[in-house]
Amino acid sequence: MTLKVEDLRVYYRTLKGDVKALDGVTFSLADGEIMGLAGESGSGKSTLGKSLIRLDGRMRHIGGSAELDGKDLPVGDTHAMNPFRFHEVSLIPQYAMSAMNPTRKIGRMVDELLRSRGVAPMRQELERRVGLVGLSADVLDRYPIELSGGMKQRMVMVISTLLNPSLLIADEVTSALDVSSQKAVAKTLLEFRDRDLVKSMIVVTHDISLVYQIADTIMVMYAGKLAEKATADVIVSAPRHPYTQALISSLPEVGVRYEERRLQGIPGRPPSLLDPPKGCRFRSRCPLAFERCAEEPPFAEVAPGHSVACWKAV
Amino acid sequence: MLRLDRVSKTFRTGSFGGRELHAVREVGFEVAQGEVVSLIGESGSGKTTLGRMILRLAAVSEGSITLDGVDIARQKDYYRSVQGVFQDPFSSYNPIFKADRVLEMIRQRFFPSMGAADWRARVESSLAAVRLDPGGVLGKYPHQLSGGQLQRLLIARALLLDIRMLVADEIISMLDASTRIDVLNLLGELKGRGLGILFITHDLSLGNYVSEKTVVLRSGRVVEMGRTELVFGNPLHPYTRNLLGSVPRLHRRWSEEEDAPEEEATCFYHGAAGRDATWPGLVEAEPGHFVGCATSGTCAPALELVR
Amino acid sequence: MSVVPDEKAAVATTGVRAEALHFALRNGKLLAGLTVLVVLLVLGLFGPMVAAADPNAYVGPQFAPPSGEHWFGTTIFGQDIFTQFIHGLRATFLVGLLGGGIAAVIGMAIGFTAGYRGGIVDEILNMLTNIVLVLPALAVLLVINAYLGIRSIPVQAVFIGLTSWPWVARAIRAQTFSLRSREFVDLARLSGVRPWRIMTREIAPNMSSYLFMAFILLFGGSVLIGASLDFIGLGPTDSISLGLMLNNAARYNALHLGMWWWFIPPGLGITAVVGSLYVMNVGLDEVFNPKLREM
Amino acid sequence: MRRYFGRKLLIYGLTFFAAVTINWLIPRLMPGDPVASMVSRANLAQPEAVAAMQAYYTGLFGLDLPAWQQYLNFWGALLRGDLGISIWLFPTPVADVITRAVPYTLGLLVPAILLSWWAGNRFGAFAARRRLLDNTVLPVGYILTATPYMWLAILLAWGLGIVAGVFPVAGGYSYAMRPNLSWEFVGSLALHWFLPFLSLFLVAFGGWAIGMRNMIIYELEADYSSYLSALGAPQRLIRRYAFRNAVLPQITGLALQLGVLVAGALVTEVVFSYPGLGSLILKAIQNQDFFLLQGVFLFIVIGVLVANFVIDIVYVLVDPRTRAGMGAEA
Repeated sequence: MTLKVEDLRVYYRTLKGDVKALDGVTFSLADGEIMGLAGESGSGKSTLGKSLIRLDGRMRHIGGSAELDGKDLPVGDTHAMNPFRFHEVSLIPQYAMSAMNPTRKIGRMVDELLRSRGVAPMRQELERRVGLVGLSADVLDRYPIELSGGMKQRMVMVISTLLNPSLLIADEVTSALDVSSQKAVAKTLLEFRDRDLVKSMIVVTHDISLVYQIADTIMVMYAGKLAEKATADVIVSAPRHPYTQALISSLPEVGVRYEERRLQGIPGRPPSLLDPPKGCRFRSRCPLAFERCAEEPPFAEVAPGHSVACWKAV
Repeated sequence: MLRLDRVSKTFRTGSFGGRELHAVREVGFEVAQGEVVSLIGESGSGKTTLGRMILRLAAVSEGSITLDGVDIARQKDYYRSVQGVFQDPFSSYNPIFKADRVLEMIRQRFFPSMGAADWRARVESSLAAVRLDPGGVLGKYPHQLSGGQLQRLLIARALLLDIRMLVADEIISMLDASTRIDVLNLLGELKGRGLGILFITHDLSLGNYVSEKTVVLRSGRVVEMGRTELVFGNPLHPYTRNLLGSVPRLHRRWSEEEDAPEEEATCFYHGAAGRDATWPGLVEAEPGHFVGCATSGTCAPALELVR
Repeated sequence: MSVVPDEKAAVATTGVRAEALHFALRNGKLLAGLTVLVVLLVLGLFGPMVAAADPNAYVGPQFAPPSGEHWFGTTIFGQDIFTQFIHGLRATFLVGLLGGGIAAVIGMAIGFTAGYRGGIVDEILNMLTNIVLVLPALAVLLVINAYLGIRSIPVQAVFIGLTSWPWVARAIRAQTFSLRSREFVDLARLSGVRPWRIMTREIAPNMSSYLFMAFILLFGGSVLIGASLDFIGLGPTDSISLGLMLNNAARYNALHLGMWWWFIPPGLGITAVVGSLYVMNVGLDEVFNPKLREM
Repeated sequence: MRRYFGRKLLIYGLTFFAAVTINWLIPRLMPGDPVASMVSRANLAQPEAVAAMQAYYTGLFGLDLPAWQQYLNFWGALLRGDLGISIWLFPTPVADVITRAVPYTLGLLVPAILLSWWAGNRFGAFAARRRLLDNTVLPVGYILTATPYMWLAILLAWGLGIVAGVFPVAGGYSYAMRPNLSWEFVGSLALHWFLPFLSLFLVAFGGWAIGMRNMIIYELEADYSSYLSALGAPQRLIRRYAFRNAVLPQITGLALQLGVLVAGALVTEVVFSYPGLGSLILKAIQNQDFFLLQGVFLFIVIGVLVANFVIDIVYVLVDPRTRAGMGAEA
């Protein structure tokens, strides 16, 4: 078991009170697993991704724990967490286009970063990895501004995985890219895993069709809670949570036409996370809701490797 | 109705216009009443520039855009007939004013003498057309509304005028999956009311869902266009095929199909050299289906497909 | 291109203005600056009504240190320094308000026009801005004031305003450029709104906090330039200003005579006015830019 | 690269042109007959000076000539290096008077600018995001930038000069000496230099420190800083990078502040009767010596333009992005 997360809660501090962006999340990630973490805006998927490596200024760790390769991961303690970063847990950020220091040559920046983490510069390995993502080694002698968007994205992917982390968090890495580069980037992620450069991976995304292409499992979040986790095929073909079902059936696929088959969205809006309702948070939009939904449904395993938080699915 | 004829756009960049950038080159197609045309392209394809030219937000460098045979540059009150909605719902509203100000601006310019009751009725009927509850959106600030509500409100704004043509530039790409389909369905309903719609998108599956005609744009040129079922069902241009192959689908993984060979993917009027000089023009490969780069002897894959 | 919906956007439920007010009322720098400024403003506005009308009248003993009679002491000619000080404050505020105001208006006009129109208009205005920007303002003012014999405070302020606008024009031009490409501006155009109204009603209100802060900085800058001109000897002849008080103190050797009460108040007055403006500005910056707030 | 500098030089050329035009135009805007009014306003003791001045002004202004001819003549004289004759130090040419004063001004300005910039940036970067320093020492910075240069100069002269008696408060060197190359003279120069330098330095220092503090905070919030933190890089490295990036706008800021710094030096010199351009200006104004004033003005403009150009070059050398961008275009 690579990663075990136990009842993790992370809130955002705002003027109006705490936004309960991540409100009690329990799951685990196996060795070699690529997990797609899907959800809409405000579902808490990005918060979950970030909280496993570094909480930003307004995020507060309220409770819960994480364990990586049998060691306790001190997610709430910025300082104690530092030895794990880069070595054990790494991140490909959403802002890959601006993630590199604009006034340093890339190779030198990587050297300085490595040295600051107590690792000897590894020029040869770096060049090999740069080649692996289809870049020539001379990008290391260039400044970030001299690279195209796709090149920067790939370079950041190389940097983030340089120390072969156990867990890689890829946060919306494809969302700013064109269709064709999306595919290349997604395939590179797959290759990182297949070559054992990273042990397991959480791919945070709002695009289920994309993550379906590369993920072993998909975990769907809604309003700060887990809704469903299963293998990618099960999530796409036989989801059990009403939210997942509605979400999947609202996606137009190539071949589906308005005239022939009219797709439906999900009416309503997600609840405010300042003061979320008790019980199931999807209740107000759910076509299957009944009295019991006023109680919070547990995130329970309904079949091997398939967990759902819904009374109807149990 | 709206017709583009060999439309080009050249931007001058650098100080005192030192360099030229060809954003759109010789693009021609037509949008009829009650028809959705999707304009598909990746970043840098010129699709947004085309939309802006149609909306008269950018000047046409060469060629002409006509509405019912009259050049749009010479039309008075053009915006009564043609309106637009843009990508980012949050940046479409001036953040310091209430959201319904976009409606009020239409009233000031186009209905200055309309009475309050008539106006109110007009607003309510166009809100009803986009399925918005007046109480839920009027008098609210943009940040109090969801992205989907904001985009609908903008469509309602366009409907206040008796428009015949709507340019929808990536209007759902920033919305959540569960709400975007409803806005897309709305476009379908509008075309049922006789509107012509230019739906600009980078997402092929969305274009396919709602449109009658599809225009695929690359580096400012049309590479393929025609009836949507033909373009998607029998893509002829290697670029279109590659694009379609890259679209992530549900129920079908990339690895199950062959990647397009490298040279097909990079074919752009037979490779890198002489792009402009040898643009072969569009050829009607089958009725209602046009493809660029099909007649030249050097572009074997595409040629074979046409045969 | 599809951009990821921002989770924070879903979180933000408070209004921009309400939030700004919330932080404004809790910002120590802003409140402290404002307090000092208001006290000085009241002193400058209403002080002269209460105190003697003529700041240059010879009213008391010469060369007297501060006392109950003459709070700030007297000059070697027996003028009351406190009376001069409050009259000088008034002049200082006038120079700042007028000079800063004129510079703000010019800077805004040029910045908005260049940023919104773009193209050749922008090239020309930008060139003009850059030229005035590199011309050292004080040196230009020295020549103008010396030749034309400008000795009245309002005229002096006008010329200060005419020379100190370029950086504002530059900043506003850049901001207008970025706002111009926002979609609400396009929508306003689609609603048939004319360029002038787009600039004044759509773009400018979005920069109001910035415009206000720019005005504050221009205000302070004008005060300092005005004081320098006065100090060099190009100040008003018929009235008084804080700079002129410093000039007199230096000219009549207050330093060597040990008359600290002559040269400390005017300098302190200028520093307090400009300093409170700057501190207010920093406070405002923190109010409007969440990044600068203390974590 | 050539394009970039070409554009800059064009701007500087036009600026110089504008400055000369101002110099030509302003006297002609004087009400009434400028020659008569200038001669009468200059309170001259020597009658030969009056005559010479009258003749010179009339010849120079050539008011009977068409305006364009007057203008061309003005440029002609200027390009020959003829800035006129000083009235105050009649009959010394203005150019000579200025040449004598310039070393003092430069000796004061250049070290004050460079040192305050360096130290202010260092200090501002150090104080940023360190609550204690930010709340205690930085407010002093605001007060310093708000202080009129001449007032701080007066305070220093009074405190360290008159009261403490450590430093002299007037002149460029001891009045008892004549300029020579002895250690004693150099020591006197340094002693007289210190207070004006210190007052210039302090005011400018406050401004740089505040500017840098704000820039650094922005840089520490930038994406590349977040990325480094996420990868566990130590604060030291992140701050170093932030500093490097924050320094670039400060270089531009230096160019923008030149005018203010020069103005500061002028009034500071007046306080200390320091024999530089500032004191010349004071004398020129007191003696209505317009040629001298105009000459000093032109000289200051040229100095500022040259300094701007030097800063442009430095910026290109320091910022890899400008070089990379220009390399790609060329």
